[in-house]
Amino acid sequence: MTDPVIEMRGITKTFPGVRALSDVSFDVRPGEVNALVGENGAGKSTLIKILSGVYHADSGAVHVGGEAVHFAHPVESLRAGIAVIYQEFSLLPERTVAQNLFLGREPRTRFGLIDGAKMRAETKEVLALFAAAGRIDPDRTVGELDVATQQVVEIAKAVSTGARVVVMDEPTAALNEAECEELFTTVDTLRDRGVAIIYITHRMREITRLADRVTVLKDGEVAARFDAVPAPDAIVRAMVGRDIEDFYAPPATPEEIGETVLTVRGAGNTVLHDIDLDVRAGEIVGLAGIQGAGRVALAMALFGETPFDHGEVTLNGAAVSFRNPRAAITGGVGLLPGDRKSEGLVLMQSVRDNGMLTSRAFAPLWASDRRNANADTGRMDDLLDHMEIRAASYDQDIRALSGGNQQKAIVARWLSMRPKLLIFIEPTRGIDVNSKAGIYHLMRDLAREGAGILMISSDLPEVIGAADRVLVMQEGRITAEFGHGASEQDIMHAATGEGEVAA
Amino acid sequence: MSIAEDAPPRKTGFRFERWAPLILLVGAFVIYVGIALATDQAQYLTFDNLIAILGRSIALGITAIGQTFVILVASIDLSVASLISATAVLASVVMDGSPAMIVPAVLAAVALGGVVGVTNGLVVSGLKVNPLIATLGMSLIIQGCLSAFVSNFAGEVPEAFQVFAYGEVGPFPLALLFLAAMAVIAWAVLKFTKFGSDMYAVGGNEEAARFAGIKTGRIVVLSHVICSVCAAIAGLYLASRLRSGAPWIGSDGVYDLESIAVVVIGGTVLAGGRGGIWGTMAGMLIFSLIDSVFNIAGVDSFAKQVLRGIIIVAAVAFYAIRSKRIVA
Amino acid sequence: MKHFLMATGALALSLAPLHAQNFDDPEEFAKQQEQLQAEPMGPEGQPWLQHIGDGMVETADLGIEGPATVCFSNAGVNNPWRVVGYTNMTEEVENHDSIAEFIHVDAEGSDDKQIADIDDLLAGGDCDVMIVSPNTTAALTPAVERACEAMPVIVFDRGVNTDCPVTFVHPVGGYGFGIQGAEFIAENVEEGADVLMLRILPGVDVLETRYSAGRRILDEAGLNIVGAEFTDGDNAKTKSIVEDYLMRGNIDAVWMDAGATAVAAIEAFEDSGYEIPVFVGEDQQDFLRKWQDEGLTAIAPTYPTFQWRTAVIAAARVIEGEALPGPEWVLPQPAITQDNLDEYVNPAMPPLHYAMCGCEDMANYPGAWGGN
Amino acid sequence: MTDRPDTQNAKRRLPQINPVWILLAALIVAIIFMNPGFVEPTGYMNFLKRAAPLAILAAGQVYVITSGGFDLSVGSLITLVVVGSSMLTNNDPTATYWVIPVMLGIGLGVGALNGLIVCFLRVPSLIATLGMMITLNGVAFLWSGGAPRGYLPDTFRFFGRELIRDVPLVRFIPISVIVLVVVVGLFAWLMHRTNLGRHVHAIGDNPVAARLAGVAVNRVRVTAFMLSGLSGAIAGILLGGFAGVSTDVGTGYELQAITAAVLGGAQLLGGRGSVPAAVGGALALTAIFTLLNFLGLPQPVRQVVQGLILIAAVALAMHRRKQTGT
Repeated sequence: MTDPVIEMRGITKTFPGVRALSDVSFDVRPGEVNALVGENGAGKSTLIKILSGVYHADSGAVHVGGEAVHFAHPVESLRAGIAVIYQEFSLLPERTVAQNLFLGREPRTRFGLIDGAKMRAETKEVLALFAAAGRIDPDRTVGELDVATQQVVEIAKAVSTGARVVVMDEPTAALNEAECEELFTTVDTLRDRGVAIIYITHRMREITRLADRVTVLKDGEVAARFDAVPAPDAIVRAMVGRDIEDFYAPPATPEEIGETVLTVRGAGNTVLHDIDLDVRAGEIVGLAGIQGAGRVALAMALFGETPFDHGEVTLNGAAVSFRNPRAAITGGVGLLPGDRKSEGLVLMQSVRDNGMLTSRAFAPLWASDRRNANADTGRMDDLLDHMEIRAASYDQDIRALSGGNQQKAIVARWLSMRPKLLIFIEPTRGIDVNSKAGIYHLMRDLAREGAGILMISSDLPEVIGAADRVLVMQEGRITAEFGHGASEQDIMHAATGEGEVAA
Repeated sequence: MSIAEDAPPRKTGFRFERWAPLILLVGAFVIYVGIALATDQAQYLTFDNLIAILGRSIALGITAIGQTFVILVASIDLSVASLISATAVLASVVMDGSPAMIVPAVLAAVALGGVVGVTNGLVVSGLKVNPLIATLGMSLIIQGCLSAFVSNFAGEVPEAFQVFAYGEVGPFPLALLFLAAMAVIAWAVLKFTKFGSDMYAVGGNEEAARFAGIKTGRIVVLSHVICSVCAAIAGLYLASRLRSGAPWIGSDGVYDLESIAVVVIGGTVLAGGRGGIWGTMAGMLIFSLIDSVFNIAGVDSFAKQVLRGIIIVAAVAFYAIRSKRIVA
Repeated sequence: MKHFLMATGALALSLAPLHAQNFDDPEEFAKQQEQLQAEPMGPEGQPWLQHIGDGMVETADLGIEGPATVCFSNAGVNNPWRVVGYTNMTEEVENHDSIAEFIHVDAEGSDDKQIADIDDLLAGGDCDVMIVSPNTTAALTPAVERACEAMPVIVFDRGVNTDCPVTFVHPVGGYGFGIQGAEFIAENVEEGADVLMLRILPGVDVLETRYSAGRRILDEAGLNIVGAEFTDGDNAKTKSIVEDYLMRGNIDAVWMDAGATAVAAIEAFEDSGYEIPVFVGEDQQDFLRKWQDEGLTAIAPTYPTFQWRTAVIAAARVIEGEALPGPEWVLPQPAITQDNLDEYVNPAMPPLHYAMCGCEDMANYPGAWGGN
Repeated sequence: MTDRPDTQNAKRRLPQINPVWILLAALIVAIIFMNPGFVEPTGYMNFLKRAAPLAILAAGQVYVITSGGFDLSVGSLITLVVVGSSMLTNNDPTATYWVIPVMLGIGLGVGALNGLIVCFLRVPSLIATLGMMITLNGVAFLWSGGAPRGYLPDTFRFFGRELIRDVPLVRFIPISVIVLVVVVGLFAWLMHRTNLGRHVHAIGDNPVAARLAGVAVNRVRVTAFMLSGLSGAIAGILLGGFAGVSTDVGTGYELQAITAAVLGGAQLLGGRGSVPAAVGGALALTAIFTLLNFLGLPQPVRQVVQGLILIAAVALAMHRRKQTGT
């Protein structure tokens, strides 16, 4: 057996207030795939960011090729042969495929100019490793490509650096079945060429298909290490490590489910087609699907941000057609955006101001703090207390709070509005495990009080555990529906249109 | 998952932004021809006249080429107008009528441009001062220093150097060919050099650029240097054209705001990462054509201002109205 | 090499006087002092047709036939003086049948733009005669030289460093302006009195010469100049500056190089509760009215806007082939004094109207100038 | 995992004095040192009277800056107001009573137009208000034909020129200082005590989040521009009153107003801003100019000092922000 190309020992990393990693050891050898699995917030991303030099470990050592390294900057890890493919693409949409592939290290002619011909040729060469090669013109701008193809370009970019180690962070999130298969072939090719691969996922099928070894992280610690791929159950046990029933709030009983709140019939727009949907009071409807399937588009259509251009929507018995979020909120719809930083929070404002953003938005502009119809600061403080938001003071900037507390403040925003339909997009993304349960119970409480809830999540166990009913979307259509307790396998199958997933 | 992430890929084929400067330019030209014919002044439609129009805004064109570079990296430069005055005065004082001093004067002007550019770049990328404020401050400093030393035309540009502004090669003014050459070089730099490619990366997504190992600070500084050197060249051109330099020629020409307007009308976005030189050149020609249209139509100079303000806003709206982004 | 250096040195020396900004030229000072006293030639009561000095140029050989197109490259209409002047000009054009068409291009105060404008006119304007009001002297010289090659050129207000134009129309000049105001102060205050000098901007030739002449006379009269401040032509700033000086000490007289902010300066005295001292303003109506209402001891030297009429008259004479004063057409530069103040105050005219416009007898007076 | 709860919050949240007040205090001490007469009512009341237009302008500008934009059009707006008032009053003292509301309406209208162009034509405010600046200048000239046609009657000039005499303690109070206090009080209350102010902050901080939270982003943004326009009109009325008619009254005021707001710690591109601090910035800027005047330093030096202070203020703010990790 060859020596590990990467060896991380005793890595500990603390963010103020949160211990993200404690004493984690991890290694990967040339020509193998080490699957790094764990729930959201288990510490996978932090570990990778330490490896690539984005973060610095508080203690512990990183060895590359046997030598201790201290990367101060991602560039240094790149030079050392470690290429990371992040979930958020780092591609420039205005530049061509070739320009993106060789960003920062363009081949030059002997006059020092960029060698466009060579760049194009090498791009073709690198892309040839992928089944998608035929579809990709090196001169197309990346913004014109679909998400799956962009993913291929992102991987090709890593490969083209001649990396010894490639880190893939949930690379199949946006891919359909055929594309997944292409990706697996690519991973095989890389492995055969002696590249070490760290593969982050929580899909069992990918682990079985690809992994040589499996490392399970939970709550910032290594929960299990397998030198061969074990039975999926063993991995799940190690990952979750607790009774699922406790973690998620109990599902709705039939008595708790009431009248239909939302009915959509035959609605669509440029991205969505033939949407039929019912949400009843008191139930949580999960919306699953791969990235680009149109789940967020559906949420934004219901919320009036990118409205439907045909079809019928009925809310609480009245036909509605919301042209913007304000209209939707007036009509009784609320939405928690998926990207807290860029869509949810006003970071430089106080916790209280964030919580009161919506209620103030519907109070008169000129109303003062003291005379606010439905935006009373005292009531908001009580609400924040009730939700147990941890902050030194509600006057402090919200940016200083943890993800979970930030999310609670956004939920608080909607509580005072009493929406009939509340849409959660990725409600627990980037939130530590302990806070997650809090959010699930909060959602359930809202449902019990009579709201219909639509939850969009890419975290399948979450969709299954928290929702009473799961709808699956694919290519802008709702393609399947499952009751509570559906398996990951079924949902994945429906989401990708084929294949099988173990769970 | 953000809104954008879940959106379908952009449609391929006709890309409006790419052609918008040309559409605007053609529109401006059609209006020019139309007005000339409508007012029965066909004499304005000759080759000589076309050349005169092309040559109207050479100083603005040179400055705008530089401005394109800084705007591409999502910065901006408000100090160009003062710098133009400063370099014109410097060059004309150093030359002081002596042909032997042309080379030192040009070097001095370019060096001054370089120093200002480096300072701007370092203040923007190092001290993280908003570029608008940084270069506005720099502009005040330059103008103040300059006015402290000279209050009128100072020095004298020798005949030999006036060739720059007044020389002709065949039917073309030398300065026009010079501008064309600069545009070609700028285009080549953006298209064929690593620096050019890095600039688009820094302007498009600074984070991604840094992760790709691009020294983003250095790119910002360099683009500021290019911008300031272009302004210095514009200053030299004006010194040659006016036969001397005065501390007001930059601000009188409003080269700071006009060069920004030209760049933006040329389709380079203020947020950086998108645009190019030919758009800027189209923007400059649009400005020249507007001026000429005003002249031949005999538009009252106050009405001219009103129209110019409206045209700037309308031209930018022509691109921007299609975007869904919230701007401020 | 040595030869070369000497040659360039000599060249530089020979060019230097043309361009060195000498705003304190005793010869020019004396000449203008004399011109102020001279009896102008030409019809009495029509100063725009008068001239000082007897040089004439013939224009019959220029071969222009009327009616013809006159093109005018204007530095700008960016201040009230130029607005009044330009109105004089357009009204004067109506008086001449020989001017078939009058084309006006406006450089909006930019040298670069004015050069381009002249090039445009040469390339396609079909001009027969060109009038240029240069934005600055040095910068416009090459453009005017090029225009001279194509057609007769008339320059007014500021000059150019070439004698190629048919004539250069201008009033006596900046020294004269400075002299008139400063002499008035010297006559009306005690020796050793405190004088505040208010200036618009540094570096503008006509203003610099006014200041140097004024300063020379005030110094010679033994007056105490408490300060010389730039106001940027900004009323608010002027008022603040005067208020500050009043807080610090006494002022017996105020000399100004241009009258635009005179009323603001007077108000500073009023608002601070001081007597209004001896004042030098200009011929703008607001100042003249204040003068009349408050009974000031004041004078208004002028830089007459009627020269804009003269430029058109010169162009018409060129077309008609008549002789005209040249190569310099020096116009008289009368000052408004207590004696003739009543002739010039006209409440019907706007506050920033320049009274010495010579326009009272024109067809569209006062409407075209904004009067009621 | 980039969310980092900050345990040192308590320390950082201690009441922090805005550096602009320290700067202002230091400048005033220096002025008194140079000119002891400044402690007399004539000294400081004249100072406040002079600073009033800029301070009001800064109070309006800070709305636009906090909402994420710039308003470059206020300088030309001042010119338009002064020229327009002289055209409309046309020497009739009784006209003041309707001309002033009309001018305030023009200010609000220009602001609304700026806001609508930014919101609906999606033109960045830098360009939109630059265009407006050029246009308004042209309109002012076009309206008056290049030179204003009328005097401003004393009734109009009352606000900028008159004093209330025989006031105990301070001897006299200029009307413009009263206008300053009222306007700044109103603007500060709107900014810091009402929903409008919170929303101005929110849309500057994160317009997408604000929109998804139901904030009427466009309405708030237009309102911010309208308040800036209103401040321009008020400043114009004061300036016209103080100094009478001229054609370039407003030149340069837009940059001074932005400088003042920035000195007061307003964050460019939005999210943070304080009306009192912006007014402090305006007073500090005026104090700097006054001081330089007393020192007998010419205009060029003033420019250099203004430039240096501008850069230093922002660089310092960025430095502090980096240190406190916010």
